[in-house]
Amino acid sequence: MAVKRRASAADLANRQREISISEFFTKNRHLLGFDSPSKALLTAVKEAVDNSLDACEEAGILPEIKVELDALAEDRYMVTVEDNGPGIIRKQVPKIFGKLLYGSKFHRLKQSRGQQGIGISAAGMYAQLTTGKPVLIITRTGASREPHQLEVAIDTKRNAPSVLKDKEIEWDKKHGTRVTMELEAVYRKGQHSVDEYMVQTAMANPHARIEYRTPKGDEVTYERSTEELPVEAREIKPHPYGVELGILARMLRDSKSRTVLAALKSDFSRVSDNVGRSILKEAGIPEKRSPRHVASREVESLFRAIPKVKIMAPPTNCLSPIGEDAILSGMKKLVPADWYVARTRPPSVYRGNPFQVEVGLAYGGALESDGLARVIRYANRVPLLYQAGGCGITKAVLTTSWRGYGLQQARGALPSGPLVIFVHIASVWVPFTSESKEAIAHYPELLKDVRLALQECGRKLSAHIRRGKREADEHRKRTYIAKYLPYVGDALQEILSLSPKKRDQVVEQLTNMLERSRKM
Amino acid sequence: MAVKRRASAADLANRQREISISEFFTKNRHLLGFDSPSKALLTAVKEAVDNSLDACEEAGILPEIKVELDALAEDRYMVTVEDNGPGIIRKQVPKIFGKLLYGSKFHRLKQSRGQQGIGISAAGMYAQLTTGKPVLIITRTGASREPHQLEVAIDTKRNAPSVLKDKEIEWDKKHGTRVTMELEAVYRKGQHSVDEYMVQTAMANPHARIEYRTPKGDEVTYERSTEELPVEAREIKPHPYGVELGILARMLRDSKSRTVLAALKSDFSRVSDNVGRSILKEAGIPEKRSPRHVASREVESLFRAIPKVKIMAPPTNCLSPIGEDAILSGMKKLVPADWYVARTRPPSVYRGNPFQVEVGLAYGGALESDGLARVIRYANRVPLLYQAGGCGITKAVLTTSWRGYGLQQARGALPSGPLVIFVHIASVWVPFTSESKEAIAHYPELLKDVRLALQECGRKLSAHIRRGKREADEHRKRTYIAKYLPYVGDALQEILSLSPKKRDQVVEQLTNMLERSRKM
Amino acid sequence: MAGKKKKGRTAKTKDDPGKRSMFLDKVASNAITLQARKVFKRIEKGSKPELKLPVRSLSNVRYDVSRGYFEIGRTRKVRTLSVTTAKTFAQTFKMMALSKELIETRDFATKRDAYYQSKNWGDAAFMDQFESDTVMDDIEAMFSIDGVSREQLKFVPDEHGGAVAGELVVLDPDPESGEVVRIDCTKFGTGAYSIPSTVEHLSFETKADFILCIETGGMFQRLQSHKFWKTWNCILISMAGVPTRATRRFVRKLAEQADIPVYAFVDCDPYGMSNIYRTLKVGSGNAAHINRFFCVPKARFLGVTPMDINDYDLPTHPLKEVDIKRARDALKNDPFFIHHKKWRKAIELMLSMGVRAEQQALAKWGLNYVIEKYLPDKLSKPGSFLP
Amino acid sequence: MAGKKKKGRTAKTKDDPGKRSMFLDKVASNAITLQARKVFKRIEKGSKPELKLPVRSLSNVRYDVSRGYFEIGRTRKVRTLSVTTAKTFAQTFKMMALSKELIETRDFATKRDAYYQSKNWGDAAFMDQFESDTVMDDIEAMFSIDGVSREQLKFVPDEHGGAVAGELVVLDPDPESGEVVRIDCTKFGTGAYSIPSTVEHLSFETKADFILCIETGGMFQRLQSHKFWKTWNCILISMAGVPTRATRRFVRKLAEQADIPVYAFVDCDPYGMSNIYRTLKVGSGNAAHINRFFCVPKARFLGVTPMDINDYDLPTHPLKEVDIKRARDALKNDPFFIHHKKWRKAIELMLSMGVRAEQQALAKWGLNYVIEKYLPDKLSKPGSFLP
Repeated sequence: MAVKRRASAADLANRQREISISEFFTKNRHLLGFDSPSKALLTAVKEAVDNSLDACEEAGILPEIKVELDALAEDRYMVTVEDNGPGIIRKQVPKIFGKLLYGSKFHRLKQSRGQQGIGISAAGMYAQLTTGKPVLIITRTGASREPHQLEVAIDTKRNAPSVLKDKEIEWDKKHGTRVTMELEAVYRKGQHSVDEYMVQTAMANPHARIEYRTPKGDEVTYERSTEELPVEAREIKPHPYGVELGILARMLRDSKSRTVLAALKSDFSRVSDNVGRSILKEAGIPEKRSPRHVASREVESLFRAIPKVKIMAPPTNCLSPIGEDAILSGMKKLVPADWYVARTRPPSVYRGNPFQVEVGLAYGGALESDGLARVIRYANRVPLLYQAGGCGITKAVLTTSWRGYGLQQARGALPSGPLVIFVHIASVWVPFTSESKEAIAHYPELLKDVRLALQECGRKLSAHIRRGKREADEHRKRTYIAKYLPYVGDALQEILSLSPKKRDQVVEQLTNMLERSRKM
Repeated sequence: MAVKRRASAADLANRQREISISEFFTKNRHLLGFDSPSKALLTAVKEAVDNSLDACEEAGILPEIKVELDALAEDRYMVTVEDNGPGIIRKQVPKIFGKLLYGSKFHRLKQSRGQQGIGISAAGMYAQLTTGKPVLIITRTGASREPHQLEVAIDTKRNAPSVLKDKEIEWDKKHGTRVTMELEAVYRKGQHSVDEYMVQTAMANPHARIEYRTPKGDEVTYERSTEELPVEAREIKPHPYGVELGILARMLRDSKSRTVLAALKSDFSRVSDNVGRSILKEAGIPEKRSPRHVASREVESLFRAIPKVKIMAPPTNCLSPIGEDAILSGMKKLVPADWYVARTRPPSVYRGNPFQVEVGLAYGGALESDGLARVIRYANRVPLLYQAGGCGITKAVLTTSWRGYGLQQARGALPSGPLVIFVHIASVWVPFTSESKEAIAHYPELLKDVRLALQECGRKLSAHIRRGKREADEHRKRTYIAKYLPYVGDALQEILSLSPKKRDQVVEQLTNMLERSRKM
Repeated sequence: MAGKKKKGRTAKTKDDPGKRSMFLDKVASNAITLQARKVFKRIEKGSKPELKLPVRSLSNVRYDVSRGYFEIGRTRKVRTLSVTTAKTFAQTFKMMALSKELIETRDFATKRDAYYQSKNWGDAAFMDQFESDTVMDDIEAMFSIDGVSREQLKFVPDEHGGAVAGELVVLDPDPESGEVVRIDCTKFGTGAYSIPSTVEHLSFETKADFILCIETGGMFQRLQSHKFWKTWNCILISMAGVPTRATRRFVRKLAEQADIPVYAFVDCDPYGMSNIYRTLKVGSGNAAHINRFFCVPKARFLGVTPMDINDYDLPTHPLKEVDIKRARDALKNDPFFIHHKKWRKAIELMLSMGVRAEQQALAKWGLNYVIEKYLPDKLSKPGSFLP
Repeated sequence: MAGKKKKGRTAKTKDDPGKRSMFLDKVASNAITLQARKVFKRIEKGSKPELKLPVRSLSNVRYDVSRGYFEIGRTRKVRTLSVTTAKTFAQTFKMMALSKELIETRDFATKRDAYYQSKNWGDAAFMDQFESDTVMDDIEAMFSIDGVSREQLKFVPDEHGGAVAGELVVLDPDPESGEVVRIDCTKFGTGAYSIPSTVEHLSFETKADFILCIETGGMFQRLQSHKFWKTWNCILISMAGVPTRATRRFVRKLAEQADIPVYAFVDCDPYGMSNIYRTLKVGSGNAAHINRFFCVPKARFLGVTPMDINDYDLPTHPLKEVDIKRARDALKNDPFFIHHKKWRKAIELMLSMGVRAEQQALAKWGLNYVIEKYLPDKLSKPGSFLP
C-alpha cells in the first residue's frame, strides 16, 4: 500500500476545534433568510415584529406596533420596530439580541410566532456583518422603571453578546421596546415585499394596531378591528404518542421523579395513573423502579408499549387560533371581495404535536376574475411570503378539487377566478422546511386537515355560486315566458292559417299554463 | 389601552434559556438529511465515507474503504464503515462522534469533503434518537498503538459526548477507523440509493478502493484505477476581496499583530507590503496604528478601500481537483459509452473563495439514446443525489445551449441523447442550499464557470458527432454517384431518343466529372 | 362476364318526374301541418304541448342486418313546453313554418340561410349557427319518423355535390315551369355533371350495368378522360372523400330506380373502408335517424383490398397510429364490421401487414394499369367483392 | 344598364379547339426537349450540367401593376450537378421524361400518380410525396419561364373543379378521337357542369354579359335554381372557397376569350377579400411563378362590401383575432391592397366597424332578397365595384 504520510492522527487531532453556532450561521446565512439584500430587509422586519407581537400577547397587552424603514443608501437601510410590549429587563437584553439559540420559546410546547431563539439575534448578526453596526435597543418594563438604551454586538466566535453602550435615557413610552438595526438591504415592491408582509400580518392579527412608514415616507396605519386579545395559549407537556425513543431515554435519565410511574405522569400530558400503569405493565417494567435505573433495552420496551395503550389526545389549550370572526373581519377590511367565509377546524395531532388549521375564502367583488386564485399562507399568525411552491399549504390547495365547487381548475394548477384563499396553521411546533421559516413540510396529517377545511369552505362557496346562478336563472325564466311564447303562436298561425284572435288565445293559454306550473 | 396582564417582563425573563445546537437539530433533523428513513440510510453512509476519504487523503494514504449494510428489521439497519486511515487518537473520539459543530474543517480555507463538523455526529444523534443505541467506534492510530473500542452517545441538552464504554481490544488493522451505527432506516434501489452513491463515489475517487456489501449480501468491489493520491490541498488565508465588513472588524480586533499593516499582511493572503500600504492609504489609516485601535468608522473606510486596490487572486493550491485523466478513467470504468471527454477549468474566485469546475461527458455506446441526458453532480468529490432541481449545476446544464453541439434539447429541458454529464465543483467553501449538502446555491460566478466547462466539452462533442456524420456522408455520397447518375442517362435517352451507346457515354462522362471534382 | 348480366335493360322511371316531385312536397307539407295540429289541439284542451323526438345517441342505434343500414332505435324523448324549453319550442315551430313556406313557394334554404332568416324573428332569433343547427337536426329527426327527409323539408346542405359521368340521363323537372330537363352524362367531354344540393326531384334513364363510386377526383378524372364508362357501360361517380348527403342520396335513388349494382373503389386504409365505404353503404352511427334515406345497401367493395396489396405488389405506407386506432375500433365496436366476417378478416389482415395503400398506388405499374388490368380483373368476378 | 353593354355579342373562339390543344402540347414538348438538349450539349463538352430555376421565395415576388398580378422576379438559382444534387437531378430528368411521354400519349398524371410512377425508377424513386412535389414544383417553375404551365406538362391537380351553370357552351375536344363535344351549361336543370382537372384544351361559345364567381355552394345553388343566369344573361361559377387551379384557369380563359367582365360575390371578411378574391384576381405570393396562367386580372369585387353591411343592415359577426391579423397584414404587406386606395379604405372601414358579414346574411330579408334586390342593385352600377 502506497503510504505518503502527510498528517498523522495526532496532527489531525490538533486541528479539531469547536465551532460556534454564530460562526456557522454567519457562513450559512442564506439558511436564515438572509440570502439577498431584498429578502434580508423583509426577514429583519419580520423577526422584530414577530417578537413584538409575541411579547405583547404573552403580557396580555393589545399590540401597538410601529415599523419604520429609512433608506441610508441604495443598499443600506435602517429598520426600526417599536412596540408597547412589557419591555425586556436590562439583564436579558444582551443575550436576546446578541446570542443565537437563546430564547424562551424553544423548550415550550405552546403556540408562538418565534420558536428557535435565532431570529432577532440572526438579524442583528447580519446587520453587524454587513454594516459593522451593533443593534440599538431601547426598552422599558414599566412606568416606574427607567428606560434603558443599549448597543449590543455579537462575538460570533463565542456566540456571546458584547455590550458596547448601556445607559438610562428619557423615553415617553411607559413600557415597550424599540429595536433599530442598520443593514445592507434593498427595498422592493411586490409579492415578497415588506409592504405585502405588513398587509398580511394585519389581516391575521386584527387585534393589533400597526403603523408602517415606507422608505419613501408613505405612512399606512392598520387599525385594529377587534379589541379582544387572542385566547392565551397555555404550555403543555409532551404527549407520549409523539415521543421518540432517544428523547424518552433522556427524559427518564433527567427525571426528578422517584418512580418511573411518577415520571411518566409528571413529564407527559394525558398520562393518568391508569395509563401509566398500563404502559409499564405492557413494557414489563416495575412501577416503582427509579426512572434513572431503567436500562436502555427496557426503554425500548417502554417505547414500544406506548402505542399499544389508548391515551387521550393532548390538551389543545396550547393553541390560540385566530378564530372565524377575526379572520372574517381581517379579510373584510383588506380583501375587496363581496362574499367571505371562514372555518376554524378542531385541533388535531401529528407526532404528538397539537395543531389547528384555519381557512378563509374571499370571493367576487373587485377581485380579479381572470387570473388564478391567490393563496395567503400563515404559520402561527406569521405570513409566509417565500417558497410558495415548496409549501405543504400550496400542495393542499392544489390537490383540492375546486371544480366540484363551481370553479375552473387546470390540472395541477390553482383554481382560477376572483378568489383569495387564506390558510393558517397554528401549532406548538410548526415543521418548517428550513430555519428561514418560509414553507411548511408536507406532513400528511397537516395536509389532510388543510384539505378538509378547504373543502368545508369550498362547499359554502359552491352554494354561494349556485345561489347566484339560481337567482339569475329565475329572472331569465320569468322573461322567457313573455319573450318566446308569442312566437309559438305566430308559427302555429302560419302553419295552420289561424285567425289573429285564435293565435292570441293560444298565446294566452300557454302563458297561463306556464305561470301556473311555475307557482306550484 | 386594554391591558390584561398575563406575564411581566420579569416573568418572561425567567423563561429565557440557552438552546443547545443538538436540541435544535434534533427537532430540525430534516435539515441535516434525516427527513425519511431511506434518506437517513444514505446520509449516514455518506457522512462516514466522506470522513474516511478525507482522513486518508490528509494522511497521504491511498484509501481502502469497506461499507456494510445489515438489515436488522424492515426499518432498522446497521451501518458499518471501515477505513485504513490514520485513525483517531483516543481523546478526540468522543467529541468527533458526540458533539455537533466540532471539527477540523470549518475554520480552514481548504477543499475537503466535510465542512461544518456536523455530519457524522448528526448521524450518531439520529441513530441514538431512533434506536437509543450509541455509536460504536474502533480506531487505531498505528501498528505500535493499541486499538481502542468506544461507545459514544450524545447528551443533546449540553451538546456534549458521553462515553458509555471504552476499552482496548484486538484488531488486525495497523491503522484505521471502523464506525458502526444502528438506526431506523429503509434500503431502496434507484436514483437516490446507497448503491448509486457508491458508484458515483467510485467514479469521482478513482484512487480509492471501495468494498460494498448490500443488505441482501451482494458484494461489489470498486478497484482503484490510479495509484496516485490527489494533490494535497493546502490551507490558505482569506482573500481581502471576499471579506465582509463584520468579519474584517472582528479580524482586526482579534489580531495579534502590532500594527494594522502587519495585521493585513499576516491575516490575509496576497497582501504584500505594497498592497497593504495602498489599502491603508486609500482608507486614510496610519500604518502603525494598532489593529485593535481602529475605530468602527475607520474599519468601514478600510473595507471600502479594499476593492479600489488591485490584489492578486488568492492562491489555488487549496484546491485539489480530480483531474481530467482521473475523470476519464473513472467514467470509462463505470459509464458504458464509446466516447469520453473531460475538462478541468482553471481555478476561479467567488466572494474571495477559490473554486474550480470540472466537467466530463460520456457519449454513445450502450447509453440509452432515447431519453434525456443524465447529470452526475459532485461537490468536493462527494456525489449529490438529492434536489437536482434546485441545484445550480442542473441550472447551468439546462441553460447551456446543447443544440449548438448537435444534440436535441427541448425548451427548458435537459438535452436528450446517449449522454452522461459529470460536473464537479471543488472549493474551499461550497455554498450548499442547506446543511444536508444536497444542492449548490445559484452563485452566478459558479454557474458561469460550469457553463464554460460544459461549452468546452460540448464543442468537442459537437466535433465528434459531426465527424461521425461526415463519415456517414462521405460514404453516402460515394454511393450516390453510382446510384443516381444512370437515371440521368436514362431520362436523357428517353427525352432525346439517344442510342444506348450514347447514353452510356453520358453516364460515364458524368461519373468522371463528379469523381474528379470530389478529389479536388 | 358476370358484372354485365343486365346489359341492354331499358331505362326505368317509376312515374312522371314532375308529378313525383309534387307528391313528395305534399307528403312533407302534410307532416308539418299534422304536427302543428296535434300541438294546437293539446293547447286547446289546456294540456302542455309536447314534441316526440327520437333519441339521437349511439345507444339508440342498431345495425339492421336485413335492411342493411344503421337504424335509429325506438327510444323517443318527449320535449314538453316549459319555461326552459320555451325558446327552443318557439324556434322549432318557426322553423317548421319556414319549411312549409319553402315547400309552398318551391324554394329551399341552406342551414346558413335558415340561420339568417331567423334574424327577422325578433327575440326568437338564433344566437348562433350552433343553436340553429340543433333545432334543424331536431326537426329532421322528428319528421324522419314520418319518412320525410330534411331535403323534402327543403333544407339543403351547403356542400359540394359529387361529379358524375357515364351512361346516364338525369331527368330534372324545372321547379317553376315543371318542364323536365334531360341531362346526358355522356356529353360532358372531360368535364362532368355536378350533383345539385338536393336530388329528391330527380329521376333517371340508364342502360348502365353498374355504378362505380370513386374516392379521389384524380382517379375519377383518369377513368372519365379515358371513357372507362363507355368501354364498361357504367356510371362513374366521384365522391371526393366521404360522400356528401346529396351524393349518397343520388347514388341511392339511382341504384334503386335502375336496379343495378354499386361498386366502391377507394383507398385501402381504415379511412377508405370505414369512413367512406361504410358511410356510403349503411350510413353513420351518429346520424342514424337519416340513414334510411341516405344509405346504399347494395354497395359492394371492389377495392383496393388488403389482399390486392400482395396480389398487385403495391407501394404502401405504414399504418399510422390513428389508422390502427380506427381499425381496432371498427373491429371492436362497429356493428357493420362485426356482422361481416369477411370484413373482419380483411381488416385483421391489414393490421397484421401493418400497411395501407392508395388507389393511385396502382400507377406504379403504369398510369393506365388501373384501366387496362386492375379494374378488368376485378370486374370479372364481382362475387369476390367484400360485402 | 351598364353591365349589359355587350349584349348580343356572338361567340368567340380563336381557332379550332382540337388544333389549339395540339399546338399547346407541341410547345410543351419542345420546351422539354430543348432543356434536355442544352444539358446534353454541356455534358458532351465536359461541363457539368446545370438547371436554371426562378427563386421561389417572397423576396422574388412583385405586384405588377400594369399586368395586374403577382409576378415572379428575375432572380434565378442555378442548380449544378454534384454529388449532393445527383439524386434530385436524376429525378428531375425522369420527371421531365414522364411529362414528355404523357404529352405524346395524350395522357395526364396527378401529383400522386407521378409519385407512384417513380416507384418503378429503382434507386431514383421518390422517398415520399414531399420529395416528389418539390421536384414537380421545380419543373413547373423552370418551364414557367418558357410560358409553359404545369397543366401543359400534363401534371394535373387532384382537386375538385368548380361548378358552372348559365349561358355558356364549353367545347371539349376528345383527347383520343379529336371530336369536339359541345357542353351547353343551360341544360343542367338544378345540377351543373363540373370543371375538369385540366382545362387547357377547352374553348367556349357564349353570348353572356358577365361571369359571376360565387363563394359558397349554397348561394350558387340558389342563383342556379332560380335561373338567375337566364334573367341576367350571365355565367355562374361556384368557387366553393378559395378557387382551385382548374377553376381559376377556367375563368381566366373564359373571360379572356369571351372578353366579358368577371364579378366576384363573396363574404365580407378578410378571408373572402384576401384569400378568395385576391387569389382569383392576382394570384398568390407564394406561387408567383404560376400566377401568369392563373390570375384573372379583369375580376372586380361586387360584394359583400363593408359599406353593404350598413346599406343593407346585415346581421354580422365580430371579427375574430385571426380576421384582424389577416386584415392588418393585407394593409401592411400585400402589394395588391397597398396599391389600391379603395381597397385600403374598405378594409379600414371593416376594421373600424369590427364586424364581418356572410353573403348568406342577405337571407335575413328573405331568401330571395339577394336575387330580387341586392344583385340587381349592385349590377346596375358595376362602376362602383371595388377594383
